[in-house]
Amino acid sequence: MSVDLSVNLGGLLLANPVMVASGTFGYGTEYADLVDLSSLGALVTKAVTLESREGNPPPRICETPAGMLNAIGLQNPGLEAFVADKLPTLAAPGVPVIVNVAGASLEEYVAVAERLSAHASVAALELNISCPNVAEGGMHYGVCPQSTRDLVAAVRSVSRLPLIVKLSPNVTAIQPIAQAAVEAGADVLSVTNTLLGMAIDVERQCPVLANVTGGLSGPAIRPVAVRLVWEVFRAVRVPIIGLGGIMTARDALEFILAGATAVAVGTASFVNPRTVGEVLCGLRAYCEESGVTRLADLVGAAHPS
Amino acid sequence: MSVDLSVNLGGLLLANPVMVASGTFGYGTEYADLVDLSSLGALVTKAVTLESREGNPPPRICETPAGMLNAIGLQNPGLEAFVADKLPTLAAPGVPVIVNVAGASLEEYVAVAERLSAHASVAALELNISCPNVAEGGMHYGVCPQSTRDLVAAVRSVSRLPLIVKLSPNVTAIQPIAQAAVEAGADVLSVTNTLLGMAIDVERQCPVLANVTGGLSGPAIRPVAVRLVWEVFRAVRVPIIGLGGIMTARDALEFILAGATAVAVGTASFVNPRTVGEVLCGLRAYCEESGVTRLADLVGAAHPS
Amino acid sequence: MITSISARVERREQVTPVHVLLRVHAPEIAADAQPGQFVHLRASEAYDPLLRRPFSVMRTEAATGALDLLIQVVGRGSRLVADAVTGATFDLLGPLGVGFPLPPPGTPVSLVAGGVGVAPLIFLAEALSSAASPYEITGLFGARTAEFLCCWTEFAGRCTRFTAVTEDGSTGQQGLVTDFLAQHLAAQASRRVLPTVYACGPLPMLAAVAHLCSEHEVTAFVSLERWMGCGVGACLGCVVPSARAEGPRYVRVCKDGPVFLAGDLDWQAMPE
Amino acid sequence: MITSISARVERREQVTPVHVLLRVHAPEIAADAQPGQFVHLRASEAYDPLLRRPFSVMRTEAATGALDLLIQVVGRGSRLVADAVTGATFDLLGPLGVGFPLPPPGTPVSLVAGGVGVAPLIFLAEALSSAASPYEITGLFGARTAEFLCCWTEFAGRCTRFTAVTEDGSTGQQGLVTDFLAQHLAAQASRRVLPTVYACGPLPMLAAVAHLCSEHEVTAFVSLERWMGCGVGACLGCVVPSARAEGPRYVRVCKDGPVFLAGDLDWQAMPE
Ligand SMILES: Cc1cc2nc3c(=O)[nH]c(=O)nc-3n(C[C@H](O)[C@H](O)[C@H](O)COP(=O)(O)OP(=O)(O)OC[C@H]3O[C@@H](n4cnc5c(N)ncnc54)[C@H](O)[C@@H]3O)c2cc1C
Ligand SMILES: Cc1cc2nc3c(=O)[nH]c(=O)nc-3n(C[C@H](O)[C@H](O)[C@H](O)COP(=O)(O)OP(=O)(O)OC[C@H]3O[C@@H](n4cnc5c(N)ncnc54)[C@H](O)[C@@H]3O)c2cc1C
Ligand SMILES: Cc1cc2nc3c(=O)[nH]c(=O)nc-3n(C[C@H](O)[C@H](O)[C@H](O)COP(=O)(O)O)c2cc1C
Ligand SMILES: Cc1cc2nc3c(=O)[nH]c(=O)nc-3n(C[C@H](O)[C@H](O)[C@H](O)COP(=O)(O)O)c2cc1C
Ligand code: FES
Ligand code: FES
Repeated sequence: MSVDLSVNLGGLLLANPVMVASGTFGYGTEYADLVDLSSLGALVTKAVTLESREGNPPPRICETPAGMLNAIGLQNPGLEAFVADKLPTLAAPGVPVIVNVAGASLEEYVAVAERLSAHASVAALELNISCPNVAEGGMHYGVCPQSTRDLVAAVRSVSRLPLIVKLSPNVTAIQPIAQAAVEAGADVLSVTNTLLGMAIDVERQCPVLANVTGGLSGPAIRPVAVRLVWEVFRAVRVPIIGLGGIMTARDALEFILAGATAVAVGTASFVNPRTVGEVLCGLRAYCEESGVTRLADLVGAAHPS
Repeated sequence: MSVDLSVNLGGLLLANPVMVASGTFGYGTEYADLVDLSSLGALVTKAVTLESREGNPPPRICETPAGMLNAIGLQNPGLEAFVADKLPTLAAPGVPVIVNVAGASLEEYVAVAERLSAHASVAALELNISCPNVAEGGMHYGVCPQSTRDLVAAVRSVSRLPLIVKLSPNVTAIQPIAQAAVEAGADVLSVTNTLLGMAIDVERQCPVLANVTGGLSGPAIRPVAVRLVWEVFRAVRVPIIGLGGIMTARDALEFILAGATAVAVGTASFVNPRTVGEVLCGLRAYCEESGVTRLADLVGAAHPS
Repeated sequence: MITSISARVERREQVTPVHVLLRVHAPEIAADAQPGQFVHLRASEAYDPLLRRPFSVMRTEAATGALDLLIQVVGRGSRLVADAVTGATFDLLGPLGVGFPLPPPGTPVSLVAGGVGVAPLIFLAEALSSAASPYEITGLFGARTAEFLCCWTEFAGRCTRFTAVTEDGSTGQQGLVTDFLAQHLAAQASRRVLPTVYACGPLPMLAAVAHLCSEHEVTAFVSLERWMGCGVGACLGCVVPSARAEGPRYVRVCKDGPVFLAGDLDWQAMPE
Repeated sequence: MITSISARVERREQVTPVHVLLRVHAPEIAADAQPGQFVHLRASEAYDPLLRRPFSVMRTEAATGALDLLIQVVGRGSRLVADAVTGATFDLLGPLGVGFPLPPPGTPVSLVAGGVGVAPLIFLAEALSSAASPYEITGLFGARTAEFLCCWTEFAGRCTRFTAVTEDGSTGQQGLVTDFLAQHLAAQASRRVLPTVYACGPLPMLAAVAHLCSEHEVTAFVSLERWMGCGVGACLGCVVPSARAEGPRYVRVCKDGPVFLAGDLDWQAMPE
């Protein structure tokens, strides 16, 4: 039986639904020895800002039960250097490149989005309105419907690329924010970014991370992320990219059945770089075993009909 | 060196800061063979409502990476049966009994709180405004400052017992809610209840829990809970009970250093019923090793001074 | 009295490719455990898997403090337990729950085992066959294939009469064990005998047992399996719907069970 | 080329109560690994502990594909690795990072090891002593007590000159290894010799080495340890502050290091 694994993400066609999560796969070179990049559904970059950012001081990461905290703080070479040095390499494997966009102000998001839209090798933009690790911008935009609407509309007006908006899990109600993003022009929603957390070093009696708080990722957060995908699926009609703690094909299926059209593997790549490949194989095997010819038919299948 | 482990929780004096978390220790009899109940700082009961509640249909629990989901749904025998059958046993070991109070309406909370306040063996009330597993009441009250204020003020007006308010982690900003609770008369805040999550059974293609969503607890959520205690400590001046994923004394110290005056052990008791005792020993040992004579001096010590 | 102990693995026997018989040294628990009771075992010191796993007591040896567990590998927890080497230790909580009540002397008993559900019935068969006035025991043991009929000789050896049933007919009779229970109950009924039935196995099998026994107005005790949190009755996580008029709507498998009078449960509302 | 393999434990030797020498079969990695490079090892298939753990390559045997790791037990991950039995397998990623650049032939070298930091220096000493024109190697090895001077004979055997230093004087000289480096550098300076220094050990030791070497205007390469996420340069989690005018403010220990020119790092801003 041949299974159709292709998915349509708001106009962006992917050969398969397995992507990598922003900030966890570098710029495509770091894992090149270990992963067949051309087999990915899409490559998603670390956040790009207008100017280069040095990021937060270390320590930046720390392990937690079945998870990790990170406070990288958007370290990146800035738009120009990204386009010059990173984009060509990213585009080389021939899979769609989705650029994660961040900024300290609405104007910065718009400027980055506008300039990236001029590049043929950028397949889509992912607006990161949910980064918990920067003092300005980042999560501030993503925790209220109005600021989400304003930001998405502003970016929408300068770009014709498929526009993905990455939502924050650190909110009381994700549905109004998802709706605001869609009303303002988002084609796709990414659900979800990291949970805001922290750890204390009990020997030194101070926070482990120099930034005090960080973003919690990994299998620990999967139940929260699946719930958010479930909620967003009930609130909007655009495709969802599900992520948060995916380690196996079984985990990816949880997201798909909850309503995700595609999935992204993040922290799992650190633990096992083969995860993306294993998830893809596992999805195919599941479809074959359950007689499903189009993976897309499983999207949201766990919702009562 | 003798260490003073006693703490003052808004007028309620505990011999030590190690309590059990509501809903995870039954009514004091279930663990009686395994735990010296008289060594606990306090016993906290499962939520009590006015009438008996049958709770949610099963499946009610499921394991997740370093955590578990539960959707018990406040099964309890109701106020009268609780007072008649459970309270005497709970009071027998001689440690303070804190009763967790829930309701579907403001009136129900007030009625339960008022009647419990007449019982000498009730040492304090813990208002559960953060239960994610019931359709009415529960978390609805705890996700907005105004409804929190109204509920706490109403209960405050009928009870002179130390009043603990248990906050929800499922909010965009916990500080305004914490402040509202304190302004309305809360003596102590419990931080935090479970994170809203869910799991999907990929074989049966439906949610694992009959209630669809459940509350995530256990070590997986500790980084989120520590962050919330840290934030609440900076927002209010009342004592905090820290909980969420405490498995060891080291974990308890994270909460204390972040600002908790006392700690509660929840899910860990399922994994290892000796946890409460081990946490207490470990706290004493830490104080001795670091030359701390009053554990209370460590509260909030990780904050920059 | 429930105790929590660190129990050393004394012996490990690979009974089938997916079943391991573990003998652990757990004198406090072995001294008290009754057939149908279980232990709650921590498979790993790490936090993943986090929760303990329940396993029925299959046999105890009061003199040596030995406790036997029959482990079927179905997932990560049981894999960790089954892979234990001699000398390893596990944190054990037990004995837990309410076991099988023994029938009045002279009552014929029928033991219906499905797969690894045979474990507590071996313990029960041992108790029944070594009682002051031993019982007439009919043993029925069903499984998917011969491979899942693990420890059947130990079970059969305690029974007066024994039938093995496999779904594929690879050993014994072909069919479902409950088909043979139906025949057996009909035969007994025609002789006006009312046996007491004890069953442990997958839920659909237990539902069928409950149904058959209620038709024949025969007393049946079933031992259920549910995911467990605490194992001691504190979390209310392991409940099943009760059919009794009084008492709570949902009863705890770990504390009120795992053995229930089949008629006390609401089989219609039983979760999958 | 980085490879990810399942490596079998061939031999396990308990070197001290807290150190284990593991020989694993990892031909792809052993063939490529250079002194100073490391492997990123998955200590458990479960999700707790979740992240891999980095360990320096201590020795390789290209012919047999053997790779030696020296493991000091400091926490749960290293405990799991050290407790591995022969025949167990670990998922290994490697070789990773930039190793020690060899000095121009004829340069005298000083190797400064602190505790388990000796591992990559044993590999380096082996390379230096078996070079076409071998180097004059001064070995300095410091530790808290004699017990932490693990594998010192293997290290000393490759050095032209060797000094062991313990903080409590239980073996060798008493003091800090950097006190003896200071003496050594002063002696070399008085003879107008400029050695190249290679150091691996705890951060305070490396900071002192960097300071001394900059005072004596001596080239020093230090190998750092930081918590790691990916180990391959993708997550930007393991960074330390750079002192170089060009390039990013923070450089990655896993990819740009773990070996750095001491003068390239900003020691003032170095996290604890
Ligand atoms: C009172 C009682 C007595 C038991 N006695 C035995 C015994 O003697 N021998 C034996 O091999 N097994 C016994 N079991 C079942 C055993 O507890 C489960 O097989 C085990 O917990 C599965 O853990 P796992 O990590 O291997 O599986 P997981 O990876 O957690 O799950 C694998 C599969 O098993 C199912 N499952 C997991 N836990 C349970 C559970 N508690 N109840 C029902 N289904 C579950 C899951 O739905 C999943 O499909 C008993 C269970 C109970 C409640
Ligand atoms: C490039 C590199 C090479 C290394 N080579 C070796 C080696 O050859 N032999 C060896 O025994 N160890 C080596 N280490 C250190 C080793 O990685 C850590 O000791 C190990 O990861 C600790 O894991 P754990 O789970 O046992 O400790 P944990 O329980 O995670 O932590 C125990 C203590 O160790 C500290 N710690 C944990 N991880 C690290 C880390 N990556 N860096 C610094 N401190 C840490 C924690 O702060 C804590 O105090 C190396 C580290 C790096 C970065
Ligand atoms: C080290 C690290 C860096 C990250 N950087 C970014 C980023 O730049 N932009 C972004 O939108 N998300 C970033 N994320 C979030 C991930 O893309 C993902 O949303 C999150 O980690 C949850 O998925 P996971 O549990 O599979 O890792 C980062 C996560 C990690 C762990
Ligand atoms: C099975 C279960 C039942 C619970 N019941 C209640 C409850 O009735 N009232 C309440 O306020 N919290 C309840 N909680 C939440 C716990 O008290 C605690 O806040 C939460 O589990 C986080 O702590 P932990 O990670 O240590 O378990 C329950 C938690 C669990 C796991
Ligand atoms: S498992 Fe907790 S009540 Fe049964
Ligand atoms: S560990 Fe990920 S960049 Fe170094």
